[in-house]
Amino acid sequence: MRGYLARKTLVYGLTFVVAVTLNWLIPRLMPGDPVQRMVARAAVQHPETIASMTDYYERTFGLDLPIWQQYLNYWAALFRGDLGTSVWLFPAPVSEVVLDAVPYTLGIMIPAILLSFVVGNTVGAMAARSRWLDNVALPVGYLVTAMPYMWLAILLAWGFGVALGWFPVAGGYDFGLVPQWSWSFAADLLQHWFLPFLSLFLVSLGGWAIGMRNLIIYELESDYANYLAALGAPKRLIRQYAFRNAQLPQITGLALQLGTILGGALVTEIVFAYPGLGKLVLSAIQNQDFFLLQGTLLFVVIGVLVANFVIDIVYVLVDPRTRTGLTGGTA
Amino acid sequence: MALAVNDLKVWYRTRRGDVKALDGVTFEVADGEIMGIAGESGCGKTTLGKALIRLDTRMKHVGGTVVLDDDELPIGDDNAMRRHRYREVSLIPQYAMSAMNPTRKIGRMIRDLLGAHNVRYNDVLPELERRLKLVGLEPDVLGRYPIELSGGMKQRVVLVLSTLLDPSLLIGDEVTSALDVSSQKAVARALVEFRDHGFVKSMIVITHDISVLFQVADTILVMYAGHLAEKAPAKTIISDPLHPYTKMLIGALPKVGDRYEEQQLEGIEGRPPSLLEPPAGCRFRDRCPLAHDRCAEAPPFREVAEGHHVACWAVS
Amino acid sequence: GCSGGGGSAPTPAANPYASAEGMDAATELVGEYPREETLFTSGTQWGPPSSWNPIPGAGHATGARGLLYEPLFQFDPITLELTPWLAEGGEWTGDDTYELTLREGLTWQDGETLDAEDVVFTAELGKVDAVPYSNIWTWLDKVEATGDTTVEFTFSDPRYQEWDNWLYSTMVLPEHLMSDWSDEDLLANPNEEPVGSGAFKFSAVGQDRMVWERNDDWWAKSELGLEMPMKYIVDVVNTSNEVALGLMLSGSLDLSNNFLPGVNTLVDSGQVSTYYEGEPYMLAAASANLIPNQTRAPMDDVDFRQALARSIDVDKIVANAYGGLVSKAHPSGLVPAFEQYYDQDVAAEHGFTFDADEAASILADAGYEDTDGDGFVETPDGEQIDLKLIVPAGWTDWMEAARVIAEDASAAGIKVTADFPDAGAVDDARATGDFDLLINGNAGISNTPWTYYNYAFYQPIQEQMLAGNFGRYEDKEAWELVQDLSRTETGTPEFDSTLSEVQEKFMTDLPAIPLWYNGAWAQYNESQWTNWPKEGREDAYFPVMWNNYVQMGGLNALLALEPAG
Amino acid sequence: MLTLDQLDKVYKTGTFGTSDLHAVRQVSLDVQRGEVVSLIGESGSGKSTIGKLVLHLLSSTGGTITFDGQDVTKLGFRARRDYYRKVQGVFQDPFSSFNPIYKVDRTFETLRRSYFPRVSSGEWRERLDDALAAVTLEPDDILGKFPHQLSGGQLQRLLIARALLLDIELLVADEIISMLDASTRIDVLNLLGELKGRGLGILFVTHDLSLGNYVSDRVVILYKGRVVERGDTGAVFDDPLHPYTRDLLASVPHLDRTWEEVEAQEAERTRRLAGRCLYHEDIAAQGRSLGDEARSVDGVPNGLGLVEHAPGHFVGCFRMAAEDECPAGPAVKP
Amino acid sequence: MTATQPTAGPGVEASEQPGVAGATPGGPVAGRKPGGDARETLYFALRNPKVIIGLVVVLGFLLLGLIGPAFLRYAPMDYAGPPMAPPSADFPFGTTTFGQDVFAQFVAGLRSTFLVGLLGGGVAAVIGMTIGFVAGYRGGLIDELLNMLTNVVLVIPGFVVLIIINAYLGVRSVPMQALYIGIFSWPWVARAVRAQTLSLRTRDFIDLAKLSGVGVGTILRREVAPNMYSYLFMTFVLLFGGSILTAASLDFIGLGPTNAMSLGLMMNQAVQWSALHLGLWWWFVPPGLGITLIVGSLYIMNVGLDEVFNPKLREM
Ligand SMILES: Nc1ncnc2c1ncn2[C@@H]1O[C@H](COP(=O)(O)OP(=O)(O)OP(=O)(O)O)[C@@H](O)[C@H]1O
Ligand SMILES: Nc1ncnc2c1ncn2[C@@H]1O[C@H](COP(=O)(O)OP(=O)(O)OP(=O)(O)O)[C@@H](O)[C@H]1O
Ligand SMILES: [Mg+2]
Ligand SMILES: [Mg+2]
Repeated sequence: MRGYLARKTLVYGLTFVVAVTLNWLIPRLMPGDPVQRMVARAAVQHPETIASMTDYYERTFGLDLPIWQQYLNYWAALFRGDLGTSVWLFPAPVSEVVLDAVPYTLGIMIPAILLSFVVGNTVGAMAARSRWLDNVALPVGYLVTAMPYMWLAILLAWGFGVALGWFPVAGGYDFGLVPQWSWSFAADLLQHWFLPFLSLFLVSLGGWAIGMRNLIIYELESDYANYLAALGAPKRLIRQYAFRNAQLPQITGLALQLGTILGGALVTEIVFAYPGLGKLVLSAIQNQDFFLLQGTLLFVVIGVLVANFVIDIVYVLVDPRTRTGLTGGTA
Repeated sequence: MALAVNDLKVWYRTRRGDVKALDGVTFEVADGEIMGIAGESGCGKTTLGKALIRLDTRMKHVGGTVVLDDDELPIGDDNAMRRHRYREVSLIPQYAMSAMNPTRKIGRMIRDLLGAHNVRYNDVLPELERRLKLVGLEPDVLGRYPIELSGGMKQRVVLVLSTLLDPSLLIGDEVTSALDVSSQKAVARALVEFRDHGFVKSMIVITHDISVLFQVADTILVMYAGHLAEKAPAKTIISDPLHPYTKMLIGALPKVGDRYEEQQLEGIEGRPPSLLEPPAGCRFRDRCPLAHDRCAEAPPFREVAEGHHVACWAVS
Repeated sequence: GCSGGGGSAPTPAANPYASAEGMDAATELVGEYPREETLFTSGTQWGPPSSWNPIPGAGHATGARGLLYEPLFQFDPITLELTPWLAEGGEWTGDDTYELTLREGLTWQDGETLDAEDVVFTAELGKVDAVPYSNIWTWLDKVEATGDTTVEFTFSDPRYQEWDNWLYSTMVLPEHLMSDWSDEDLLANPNEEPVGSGAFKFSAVGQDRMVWERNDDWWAKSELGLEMPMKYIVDVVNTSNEVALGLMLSGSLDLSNNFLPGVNTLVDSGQVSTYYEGEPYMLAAASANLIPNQTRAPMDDVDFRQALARSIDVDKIVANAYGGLVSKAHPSGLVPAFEQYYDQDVAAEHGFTFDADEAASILADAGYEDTDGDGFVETPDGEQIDLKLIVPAGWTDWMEAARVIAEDASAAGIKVTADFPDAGAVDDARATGDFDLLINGNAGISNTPWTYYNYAFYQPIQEQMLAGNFGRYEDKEAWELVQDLSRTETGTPEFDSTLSEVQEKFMTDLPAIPLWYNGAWAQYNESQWTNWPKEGREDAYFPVMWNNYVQMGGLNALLALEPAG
Repeated sequence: MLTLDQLDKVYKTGTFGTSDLHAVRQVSLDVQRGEVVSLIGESGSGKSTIGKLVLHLLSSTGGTITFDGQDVTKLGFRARRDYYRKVQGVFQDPFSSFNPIYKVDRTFETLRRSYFPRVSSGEWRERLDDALAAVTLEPDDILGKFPHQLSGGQLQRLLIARALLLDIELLVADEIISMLDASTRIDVLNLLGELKGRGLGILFVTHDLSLGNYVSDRVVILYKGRVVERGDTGAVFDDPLHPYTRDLLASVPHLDRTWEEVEAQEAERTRRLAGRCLYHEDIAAQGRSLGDEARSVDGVPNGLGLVEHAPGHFVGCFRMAAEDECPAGPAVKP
Repeated sequence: MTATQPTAGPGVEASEQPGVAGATPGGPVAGRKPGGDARETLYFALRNPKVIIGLVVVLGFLLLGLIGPAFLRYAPMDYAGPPMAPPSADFPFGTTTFGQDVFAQFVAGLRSTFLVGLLGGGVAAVIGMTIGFVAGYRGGLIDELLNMLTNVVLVIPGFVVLIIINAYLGVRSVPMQALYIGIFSWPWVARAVRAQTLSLRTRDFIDLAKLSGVGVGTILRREVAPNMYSYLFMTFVLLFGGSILTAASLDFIGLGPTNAMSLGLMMNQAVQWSALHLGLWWWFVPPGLGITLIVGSLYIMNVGLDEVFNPKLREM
């Protein structure tokens, strides 16, 4: 287990470094110059004014130092939790902007991932035992999985929001409300949350169901299942075992999927104008706010890394095979 | 009489037709008897073992009966069979290495399995531990995962687990094949011991290694291409086989003293017939040096001496 | 939830940004903005508000200029009148002195008096380079408070047009709060506890909204008898057209100040209303110009520019891309508010209109011919012409328009393709001159036509062009004319004649090709608030709350609203 | 002809090869022309690893392999091809030795393309027929078929025929009969015997002692990657010296004696030896002390060699000192 | 990159589980019936309704995209008819706010969609397979490094990176987009291929090929890869669908090709021009439905293929 975790940690550490470095490179590689943006925004024309403003913003964004120092400073600032200053939302600190958006994204992602995982796996397991259900669930599952995230979101917004008017189609909570601890506010929050959540939930659902169905079929064919059956174990017990074992690859799959789901969440947020990271990323790009983009991406990467790490720990807990030190030799 | 199999036919469904893997076999296994089954690969040994406990989805029961302790086993009916499994017929599978759920502790799995048979784990725990000791395992294996055990250990755990409810009949399929000689010996001996202790009444041991059978079995049944060829006490099969196939099979086995330079053994020419459309009559006909016209008709499996059955026209 | 909640004014927490999002600070606030006392508006704010510092020209919460801080004068783009606001009045007491009188009883929201010192402080801030209006000090000599309410400005080079502009576009700042700001603060201090003098105070802020609360101690209540009808303004951050439209249709939004595609059909069906009942529905806010980069061939050739201008069927853009929501631009480039300044004779003689045949003949006369038979003309030197028209990705109406322009130009034999880089890339290209053609609408409505021509002819050509003349048109004479215009007082005959000369220069040289007018996008949902500005109404003000437009009618439009029912 | 000297193989396992698995330790042996040498040991004792080292499918971590005086551990791609003209291998699983998606002929085609690009089709066919005849296969029964259409015995013989096409001098046969049926096994064994008669040297890897005994001239007993005993087949089988060898022999299921009978005989031998360690005794008799040689790696002494207890009959030991307990265990468990 | 992984069969995920590498249950290699059964495969493929349905739908759309433009009166961008017209005989899918023919756009969009699928899937397949082959076959340090690379790319949220690359390079053409997508969707392929290669590498026929003096490249090409064709094909099908979905997402958020029509772009424009609120459902329903049907059919076809290649599933 130690070896397993050590290896994972190494991968995560490496990914982190790569991600941070890539991140740091973004504003330096992207076309357009943040300083220029700030100056241009002021729409001044005076040469001296331009020069002094340019100077000022260069200092503010730390772009006046030698490149290696910028890189080191970046790391140092990172550990202080300082992600720089937003260009678009100047002078708001990026970390604050990002932190404000994070709860919304997590708020739709975590329930959607967990619920779709649980429900999907359950449906898949059921499909694996019933031919009827299989014939229905499988094609439906595939079609749902094949839907572009935003299209499902658009349809939901159109159907439940525009046509039926049951749910609002924009914002995190009603514009007439002030955030507070109250039932009416919570209900409103929930109402705004529901459609983005639902679209993400639905799209992820099919994949899990199908994966589970296939895995269970494999598991039911496995030796231990046959042995249990030969010893007169009821189908229930065998299914229970198969389900449990089939969940392991599903959990790994979950780790693999995180990035993708996140992409979906971003797009979904955009459709529903939900004030999460997705909208932030898009705005950052549209406004060439590299520092915000940088910060958001970093946050996202760290989020995915942490989630992956958690999944790996969970994995160690549920799969004894990881604990025996049988980390794969190459043979 | 513990087990009586009468004209049992079990076939595999395939796209190209039925594979007649078990095509009318009749034999008995007495109380306390360890019967070994030997034969070339693909002759139906495993099929026979499975037929007695659980047909898989591709197998179909075409005919014949199996009577265990005066009860007919409903082998074609999976649900009805469930009642008989484990308590009456039990199995040590060919794949003992992977027979246990990799993600459950062994004790937990036994508890679940016993629970499914309405037996309280704690009631049998002392007996379980006693038997584990008997096969040289510490009771703490119950708290371990299968992957933490070596092959021989797993094989022995499966042996204990499979016989925990003292079944009348235990079927062991290639129980020792994957093991090193020393583990092989230990497991084989444990089998005999279990019979001696009365944990199981009778046993069918399937292996292609006849020398192991010679060590553990009371009687040996030789199969050929879905048919029975010969059944006799182990010593007799080794020293006085009657069926030409058995003779050639035994003759092809080098003993530890044999050397190529001194005495060249001979194999059996040819291959067994396809079981998809097996030829009528004696299935060994094509490879048999004694074959004659009569062999176009299937020879009956006759008792030619006390406890010695042979299916060959050439044997009187 | 507790509604109503009059009384205790919320004290903004140290970091208002956190306070609105963090639930704890919010307990002090009202739970819900009562619908009948709240105006919901959108289309002005494109990102989470993050600054309330009115000094930089942009980047602060919209409303910081106008609602929170106030200028000396207001300007009405419909009547073209400058009305005293914080100022009681002002006049030129000499050729180069201007005397300004403040009203009595002006107060800051924290109770301090707003007096002449604040105005002097504001003007002198311009001496700091980084302050956007620092250029006034190239022609302003000195500022002096001559009394509590009087200020005297002395000019080295009086530029009347530009001065008027300064008077209504500069916010008077509180000296007692900002005098200790460092030069850097002037640009970068988010001013999170803003204290202005205006009708509204900072109330709350969120990712997706800015909330203003009525300043019940507003000086204008007693001084001018003005009463804001709404207690709150919730300015919803604009995320996209379709979101805004959705909110608008559901009645959650009273005023939307952005382009809502297809809104013409909704006006026709009575779901929303606009300034005009029919086409063009909106007032014009600025002209959208096709900017040819005149440092590159063949855009440096005026004949080519003339031909290009004539090849574009603007009516098609107006009808199809905009659904009639805009109107075609006058060849002078001036918005219809300046209709009185249009020199129709010049326009008749030099102005261009869509005429593909004429475009072709101009091209042919100037030596542009399709020598290689690819359907597109080459330069007289035989060089291939392959121009790229850039428009920011995501600016859907302009993208569609650009496609039409490219199509039309190509049909006339000028090979143009539309390309949609990021907004930032377009900005960079524009600033550095690394483009062939682009569309720009930076010069909006103002107090004077001078603004537009200043934008079109601006000199000198610098490495980076940020305020105008993006096409880098070089002509000394033209620039002199524009400067003369600036130095001339409105209403004088010299002003009109100079303006005519400038217009002629503009139409003959075409430094920029005016195409259509970007609308002063404003659509109203009248279910909560009525008496919106409409054509023909007496008190119809320019209904736009954009940054720098509040003092150009937005505030008055608000004041005129009445609760429905 | 083939000589292994102090051969070592360490597998790197774990992330970036952080942990070692010492699979073969200090193995020395030799194979002469016309001789079958059996490598015998339990699973994991390193038999296959040695086979693969000889075939240059693995690179060794120490020691030398010489073939006719030439060190073959460091051959380049080209030199290796020449080496393979003389040395070939056949492996345990006949079914996995053929690519299941191709007809069996392809194995020969590959060989031809590599080694006999200039041989005409007709001549090739002739050679092929000869080789097949040598392994008693009918070309018509075999060629043009897929591997799953043939029996394991046929496939194994095909592989031997493939080796024969090259006119080889040494064959490494790794458990070539363990997957075969009793009835076909003996044919393959007999074939080996016949090849030996033709002057081929064979390194025969097996865990089955009765088979090892049947064809081989000399045997090498491996335990945990080390040679514990080595000598003429007869000598080793009749008079096993090392406790591990004796344990192995006692565990073999015989066809003519029961385990009880074998054990009785073994117990007799144990009594006779009375816990003596021949290796240490011999070392002491030579007047040597183990000293530095007894350095241990993973609890297994590495430097310990073998002593020649009887002419041509070598024995090794796992104990550093005669009093230690033998890691291979007592010959027969009490 | 979207939603493909969970359907990639258990072989994929299981491969990273320590201790079970190579022992994946019924992975394509293990589950595949050995031996030149191309005909049998075809037999099952042509009788598998899932394969047939999937293939028919995909090919139907492909055909429409290929030959459709020839029969259209309007180019996708032409202001062809009255604005906002609902579906009619003239305009089967209605018109946009500008009066463009939605059907013409749809047909043009299909082309980009297939191009993106083909190119993006192709690039990802090539990279993934190359890395998987090399890592699996070479082993050792190279494997560790490539594995590390794979894991790093896997963990980095590809979509976000894609957004950035797209914004950064600003080259907005369909092939470029496909290229970027391909560059970020290979890791799971590499993993899966590596696992398969690992298990194939230990097969004796690889050693035998080496003994025949065959070089590494040839072995990979002629011995390893052909054994995985079925698997590689299925992988490609999944990548194809995934690329289409990813491209649609990119197009939708405005990072699509600037001078071409695509289904994602249609949705983007529909939404931007308020089709939802103006009730122009015919503008945004067809492109999404088209993508869903194409990708869904690909997925269903993939299940069908899985069943064809994998007898165990066929039983279900
Ligand atoms: N699932 C199946 N479908 C079709 N035929 C099968 C199936 N399983 C086994 N058979 C065929 O049935 C026959 C008997 O197989 P069985 O497994 O009983 O042989 P066996 O004697 O146990 O062989 P081995 O010694 O190799 O285990 C063989 O010819 C085999 O090909
Ligand atoms: N490629 C490899 N990487 C790491 N360890 C290996 C590798 N191949 C073999 N080993 C290990 O080396 C040791 C010797 O293996 P080898 O295959 O030589 O044994 P063997 O005697 O042939 O066993 P068997 O009878 O099971 O074939 C074993 O512990 C095995 O696990
Ligand atoms: Mg079997
Ligand atoms: Mg081996």
